[in-house]
Amino acid sequence: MSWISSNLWLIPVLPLLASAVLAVTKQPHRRFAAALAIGSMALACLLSWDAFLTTLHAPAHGGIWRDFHNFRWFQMGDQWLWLGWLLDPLTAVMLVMVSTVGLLIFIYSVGYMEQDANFTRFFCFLALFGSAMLGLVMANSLLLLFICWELVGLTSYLLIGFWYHKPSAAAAATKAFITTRIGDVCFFLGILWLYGQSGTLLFYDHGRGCLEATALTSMVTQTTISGMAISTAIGLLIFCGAVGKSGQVPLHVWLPDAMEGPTPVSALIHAATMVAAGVFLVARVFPLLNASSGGGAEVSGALTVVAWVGSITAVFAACIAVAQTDIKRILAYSTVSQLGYMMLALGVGGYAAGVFHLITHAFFKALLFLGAGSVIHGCHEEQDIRRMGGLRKYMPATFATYAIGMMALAGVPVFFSGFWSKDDILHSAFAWPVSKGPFFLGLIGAFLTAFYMTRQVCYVFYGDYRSAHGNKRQNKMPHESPAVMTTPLKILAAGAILLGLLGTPAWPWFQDFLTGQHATFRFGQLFEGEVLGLMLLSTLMVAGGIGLGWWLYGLKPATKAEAADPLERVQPAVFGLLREKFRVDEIYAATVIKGTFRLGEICSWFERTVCEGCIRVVTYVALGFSWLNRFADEYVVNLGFDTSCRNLRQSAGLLSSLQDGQVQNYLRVIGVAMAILVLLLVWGGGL
Amino acid sequence: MSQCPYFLTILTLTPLVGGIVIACLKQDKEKWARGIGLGFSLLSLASVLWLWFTHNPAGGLQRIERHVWIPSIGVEYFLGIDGLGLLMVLLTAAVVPFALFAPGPREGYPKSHYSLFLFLEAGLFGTFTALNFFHWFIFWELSLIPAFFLIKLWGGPRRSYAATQFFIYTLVGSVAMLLAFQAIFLATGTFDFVELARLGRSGQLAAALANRLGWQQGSAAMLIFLGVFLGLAVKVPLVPFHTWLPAAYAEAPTGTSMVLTGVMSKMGVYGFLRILMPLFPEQMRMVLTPLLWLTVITIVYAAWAAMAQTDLKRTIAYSSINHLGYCMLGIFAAMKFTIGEAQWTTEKAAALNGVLLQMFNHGLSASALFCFIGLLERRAGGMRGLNDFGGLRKVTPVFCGLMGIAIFSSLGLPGLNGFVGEFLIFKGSFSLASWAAAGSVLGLLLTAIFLLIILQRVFHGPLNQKWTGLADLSAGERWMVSPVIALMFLIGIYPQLIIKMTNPTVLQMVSHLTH
Amino acid sequence: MIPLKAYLVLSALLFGIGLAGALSRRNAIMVLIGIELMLNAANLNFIAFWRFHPGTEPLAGVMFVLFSIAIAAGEAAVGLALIIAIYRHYKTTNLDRMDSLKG
Amino acid sequence: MTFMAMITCLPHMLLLANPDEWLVRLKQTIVHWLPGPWQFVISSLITIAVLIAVFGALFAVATLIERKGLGRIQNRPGPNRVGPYGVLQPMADAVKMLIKEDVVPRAADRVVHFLAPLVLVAPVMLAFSVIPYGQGLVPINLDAGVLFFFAVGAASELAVFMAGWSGHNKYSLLGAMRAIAQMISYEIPLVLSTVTVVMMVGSLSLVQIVAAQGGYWWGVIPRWNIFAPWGLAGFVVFMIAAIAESNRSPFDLPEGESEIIAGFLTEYSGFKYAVFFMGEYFGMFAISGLAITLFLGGWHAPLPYLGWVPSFLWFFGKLFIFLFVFIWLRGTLPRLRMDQLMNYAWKCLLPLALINIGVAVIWRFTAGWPGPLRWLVCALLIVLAFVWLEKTWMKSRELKPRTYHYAS
Amino acid sequence: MQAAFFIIAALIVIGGLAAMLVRKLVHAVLWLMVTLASLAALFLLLGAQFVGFAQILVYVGAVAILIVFAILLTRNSEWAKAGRLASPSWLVGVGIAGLATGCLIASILASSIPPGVPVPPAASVADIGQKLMTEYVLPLEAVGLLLTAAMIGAVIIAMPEDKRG
Repeated sequence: MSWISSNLWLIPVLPLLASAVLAVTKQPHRRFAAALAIGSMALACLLSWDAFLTTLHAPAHGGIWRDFHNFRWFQMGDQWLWLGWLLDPLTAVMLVMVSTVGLLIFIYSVGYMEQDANFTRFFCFLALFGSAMLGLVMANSLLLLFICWELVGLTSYLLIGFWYHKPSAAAAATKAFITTRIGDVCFFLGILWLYGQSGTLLFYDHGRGCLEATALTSMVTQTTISGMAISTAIGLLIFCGAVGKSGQVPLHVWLPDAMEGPTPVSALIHAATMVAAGVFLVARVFPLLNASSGGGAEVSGALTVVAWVGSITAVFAACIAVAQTDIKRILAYSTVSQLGYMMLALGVGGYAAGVFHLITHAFFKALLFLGAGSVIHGCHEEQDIRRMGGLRKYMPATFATYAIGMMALAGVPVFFSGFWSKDDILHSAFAWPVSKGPFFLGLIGAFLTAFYMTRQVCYVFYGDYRSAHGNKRQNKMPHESPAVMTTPLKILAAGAILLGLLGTPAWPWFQDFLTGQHATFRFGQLFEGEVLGLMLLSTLMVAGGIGLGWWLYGLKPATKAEAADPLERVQPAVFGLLREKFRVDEIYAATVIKGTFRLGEICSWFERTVCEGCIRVVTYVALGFSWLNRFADEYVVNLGFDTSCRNLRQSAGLLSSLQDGQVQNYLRVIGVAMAILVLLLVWGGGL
Repeated sequence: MSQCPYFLTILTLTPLVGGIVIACLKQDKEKWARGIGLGFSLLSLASVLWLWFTHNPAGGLQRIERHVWIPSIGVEYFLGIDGLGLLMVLLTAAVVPFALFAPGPREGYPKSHYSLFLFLEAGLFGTFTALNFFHWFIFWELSLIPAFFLIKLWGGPRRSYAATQFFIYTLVGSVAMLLAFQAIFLATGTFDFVELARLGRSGQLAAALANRLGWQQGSAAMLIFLGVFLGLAVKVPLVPFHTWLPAAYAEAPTGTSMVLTGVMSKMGVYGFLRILMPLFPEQMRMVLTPLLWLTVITIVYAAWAAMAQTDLKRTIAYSSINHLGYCMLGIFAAMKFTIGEAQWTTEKAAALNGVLLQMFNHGLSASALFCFIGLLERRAGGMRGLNDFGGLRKVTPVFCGLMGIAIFSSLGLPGLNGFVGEFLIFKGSFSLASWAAAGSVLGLLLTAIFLLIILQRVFHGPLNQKWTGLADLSAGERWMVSPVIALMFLIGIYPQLIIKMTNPTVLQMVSHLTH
Repeated sequence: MIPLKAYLVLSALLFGIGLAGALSRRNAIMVLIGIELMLNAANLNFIAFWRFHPGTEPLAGVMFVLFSIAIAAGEAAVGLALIIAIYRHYKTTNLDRMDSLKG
Repeated sequence: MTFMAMITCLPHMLLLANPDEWLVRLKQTIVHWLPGPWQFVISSLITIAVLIAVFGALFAVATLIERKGLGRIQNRPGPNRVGPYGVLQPMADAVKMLIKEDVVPRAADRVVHFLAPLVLVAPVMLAFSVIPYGQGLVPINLDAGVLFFFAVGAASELAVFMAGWSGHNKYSLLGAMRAIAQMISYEIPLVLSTVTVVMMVGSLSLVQIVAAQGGYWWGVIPRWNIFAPWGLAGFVVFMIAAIAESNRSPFDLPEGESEIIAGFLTEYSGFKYAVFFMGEYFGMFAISGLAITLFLGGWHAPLPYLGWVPSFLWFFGKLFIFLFVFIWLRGTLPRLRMDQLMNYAWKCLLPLALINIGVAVIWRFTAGWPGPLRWLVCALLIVLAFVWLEKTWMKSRELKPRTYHYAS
Repeated sequence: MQAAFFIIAALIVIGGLAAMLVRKLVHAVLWLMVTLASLAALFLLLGAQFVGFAQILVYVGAVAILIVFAILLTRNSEWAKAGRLASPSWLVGVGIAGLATGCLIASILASSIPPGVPVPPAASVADIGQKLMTEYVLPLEAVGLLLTAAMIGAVIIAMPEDKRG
């Protein structure tokens, strides 16, 4: 248990402290904020590299070396809830990638956010994001991972909606958060189920962890009512979380809109790290997903789903990217498709290939985004590629780095990392026993990627400047970004090139490192029939894509911003559909969002009418009874009583006339009475 | 000193005395009234904190005060406090001063406003410490009446309708409960909860009820159970009985709605935990599925209804119904009959711990939200429509930041207090009643949606020209809110502080359940 | 000698005359006179029975008559006072008009 | 035929020692000769005739004496034109009365007008029938003599009313009302004083009362009631009431010439006026007769040794004294005012009479005491009562404004 | 004796009838006095001497004057009654009286009273006094009280309101 593994928690805590301090500091302390954020990130980066080195030198005695440290969070009945952090090759690699890319983006954003009023708050959020991402990567408990996962979602929300006065940004932020939240909800269910089944959420806990054999076997054997193995079901639920976070097909809608945020944000979060978190999650719980009843021979259902979803997303996103006009949106869709590739890799069992592609993609996609950022910065916040053009003259450095990034992404062979990682993925896709579908989709994706990247480069850098304000006005001409922005570009460009070498088939160091095998030189591997064939095939695809792109856009660059896109002229209907992003947003808006609000309306309507209604009914019933009571009282009692009184009075009237003061009447009555009395007494006969 | 014998009675009486002192003030002394009100509530907060720290978690019922009150009808003055009661008392003691800090009543009779507030607090303390039905019911009603007047006198435009509806609804419920307890008294001859719990556990209660009322075994106890259930369900608004809540919370003045949502709704859940669960375990299990259905509906329906509201307060009102739905989910899940494996006890303990935590957290976050809305309303001159504002972040960044934290806490964002409670409840209920938990998770999503809509509509977007002059939080207001926000972070990060106290009680409850 | 029946018949006649007068005359005082006649008829009866059938109480009849005469005198006095009072109120002694008790 | 009977029985009478017996025996002899049923009728007719003759003559003499007496009192000779010293004046009056025209007012109620004098005189006549003129000389010896006397006496008020009313004259009616009020008021003290005597004697019959007054104390003072304290007081009250009863002198308000002409007699003239006048005198004689029998021992001689004188002479002697007293009073005392008269009756005489009864009761129960002490005590009581009444009476004499009770 | 009875009886009946039928009130009173006096005579005839004299004293003496005063005070004496003498339903009154007397007479005639005339019982004043003072002393006191009350009552009733004080 080396020092670093026991103090691994320092890495996320440092940026967290920085963000806490920055949250409290006032706006004008810009320099202090930038320094604190970058400082903490740099320290985290150093520690990450240290952790990476320790994992390198760790004694790999069979299986993957891992060192974990668990601590108790709070009591739950008689059990404690354990959390912990873990150091293993995957964590190391991710730590390094996140901290390095993060540091570079921090430095870049100092320049980029120069004029912005909320400078300190930006860095506070960035630091918070950094700590969350680092925390996520090294979590040994699915719960801690989930916590960091949610924090990452929060920071992405805050950063997308950073320019909150723009309504589109606010909407995008909310949209992002909610869409990821949908994924998180399923992920949460998965966690609960897992906790329920395995009794613990720790990945590795000296054999008791949920990813360890005992728990896995128990989960595989049990089946849910629908016949699916529990592990598959849990895997799928967790994969939903990944889909949400990494913007796979059904839940990808938030990623393009997330471009509303500042470009460094897009670069850091929506290109390199956060979106990769989904892939990392799948990688982390790979043993669970991979656990299949057939004892490894049979491919587990979960992974099949992952593969198919990945491949479909790749192609789908690539098609849309072809028809986009906003520079950042193109890159966003390219990220979605590349993530699709990673999921494809993991789905087909290429665990190492997926992670390798993740790392390489992080670097060149960050490079592309930062390049786009400097382009936008140069063109005075102009984002529409149709209003740019001929920038290679004005921004040579940016053009150079951007070109390198483009080639890496497209997968130009040999020199660029993109080629190797993508090739590795295709290789493992090819080897997938289930079906060749993903492999072919992968090829199509590669072709499309190359095509839309060349289209973008031609639109932006070739032809002449098609500024919305007309060419003549001098001060509006694009200008090169300052050094603080271009240096990170250069570093990333270098990374984009060199990283490829780590995972070439010849020397698959990276893959071996991840899988815990000893990294050995297999030079011959390179030329082996199948591998070579694949490499040639992918080169062919890339060349075709670039050629087509250059043919369509490079030869006759558009002169006017309003000029129709050449592809549009060829296939207007398809192109329109693609530009409208297959109208997925509209569909969602029409169905899901409108549906929920409609339901809300129904509920509140139900609330008002039914509930209020029944209360009103009760009150009316009560009123009714009281009215009835009054009615009875009025007509039955009063009326009856009054009439009887009147009758009584009248009869009394008659009687009273007997006693009306006429004395003689009385006497007459007495006389008669006396006569009768006498008769009775005398002749009554002994009454 | 720690064993001061009459501590709980003194605790209950301090706010009462405070209320009376304020009532005796002259009419126009608004400042004095507020000062004394705050003083007394802070005093009771201090004493509760002292109570908290001297409470021995594993000690079960402590500070028991037992005096014979009316022997002929078995009524004793029986006070006692355990984890559950302590938590609730702490919540009351925390929320009431916070509510008093909140913007005061608009106009009119400030004196009686604060005295009613303190009477309400006294009622709440009494309810949470009483262990004999008789004076538990008295305090139950004592807390109801000031609330009614507070809504009626200082409420919003349709206050009398809301107040009356609130009053009659809760009254009908409590009458049903009273009748039920009369029957229980007739059958068992005692009102004491602990005693009744013992009878309930061993099934004697149901048997006694049956032979007393002459019906065959099940239905007598079931009827009594339903009576008490109705009384409590109205207080915890389960869906069919919740119509009073939105109106009451929306129309109540800020301070009152804070206490109403913060503590009053918890009385219902407390009632479930203290009365219904121990007394009628069997009956509850019998009707468990419909109850679970009811809870899921409460959660989902309330969330959906919240989305459609335009008034901020009504949205938060519906959200509090939603959150309480989670508590009910936890309770009903814990009630599920299990074959007694050890593993289930942890699940149940988790669920109940979650319920307690959720009650406490929701109390904090909901009252904080109402406080913020109250502040906003006070600044905006009574306007609190969702679409009345826009882009306030530019004008009031601190206000927006703090309210954002409150929103995210009630959203259930990990790292803040909301998450821990919900996680525990869902952890417990998922394994016990998985379909209900799955259904309720949808509630989480919907809560996120409508809260973020609020955040977006109110704070983000272009600044609404009307509110350019809006003032940000003053120093006083910041100091008022910061302790609660700090507490949210603290519980979010280290909930063991609270669970340390409540866990033993929960374990005891669970052991009673699985007898 | 004069048998008892003769006296009784005489008193009955006197009584009848008194009654007829009291019933038919409109003037209040005439009614009073009629009543006086009736009373005296009764006294005659007493004395007649005292004379013919003294019975156990020899002087009962005489005593009775003495007291009856005394009371009749008182009654006449009060009756006339009433008539005077009524006259002052009604300004007439005609009995038919005095029917205000009708109510 | 009756003359013959008288003569034959004359020697009978002479033989008897006592002249009273003589008269009685005379009557019996007359009656003796008559057949059964008629005997009673004739004897009563004889007594009636004797009474009328005696009192008629007395009436005539009385008028003469009165006029002569008044004259002498008023220092004038009185009627002396007719007969020597005016002795035949009554005859002249009688003739005048008979031949004077009897005027009856047109609106008068003829029957009642005509009956009034009759109803006045008849009862007084009846009153004479019960007074014992001499020993054995009592026309009817009723054991309820006093009651009979007052019973018939009561009819006079009715007659006065009939007289006053029948004339259809306001003044006569007013006079009648006054007379009736006076007579009723004074009848009560009259009756109460007789009640004292009746109580002491123990019997209502006058003969018994006279018999009770026979004998003499210490041989000299006759046992007349007057010599008893209650007797004296009773006599005084009786005499005052008697004067008022017969509308004489100080109480002759009803026919006070100066005020209401002749009171209830204004409408009368001629024979009816004479009859009224006669009735008045007869009333005076009857009431004095009663006084004599009650208080002055009736026909008893004042001194024992005067016993030989026939008893009826004593009776008529005392009568003449009374007559003289009446005339004397008439000549000297002024007339009383009506309210004084009424007050005097109710507030002075009536209490005195009641107290007198009280004293009589004491007298009766102190029989055992020695004579003078007993006499002194009772006398003292009566004097005290008299002085106290006198004082209150004096006090009330200040002239208070006259209040009319009934003439509203 | 026979003749006296019949004369007196005739006097009584005629007096009674006259008293009832005569138009003028004063005449009626006088005729009443005639009947009462003759009734007193009848009493004397029957041997009740004390009662007879009491009758005369009370009725002829006091009651007559009383009624006369009443007549004068109620102004009935001046003018003869112009209107009807009897009340409109006088026939009914007479009828009822006739019926009553008829019943009485019928019952008397039908009764079985022996015609004999027993020896007249002694009714001397001393006996009456003795009886009054011993056996009937309570009624005597009561009558005394009654008469006083009647006197005071009559005075108060007859007194005009304003004087009543």
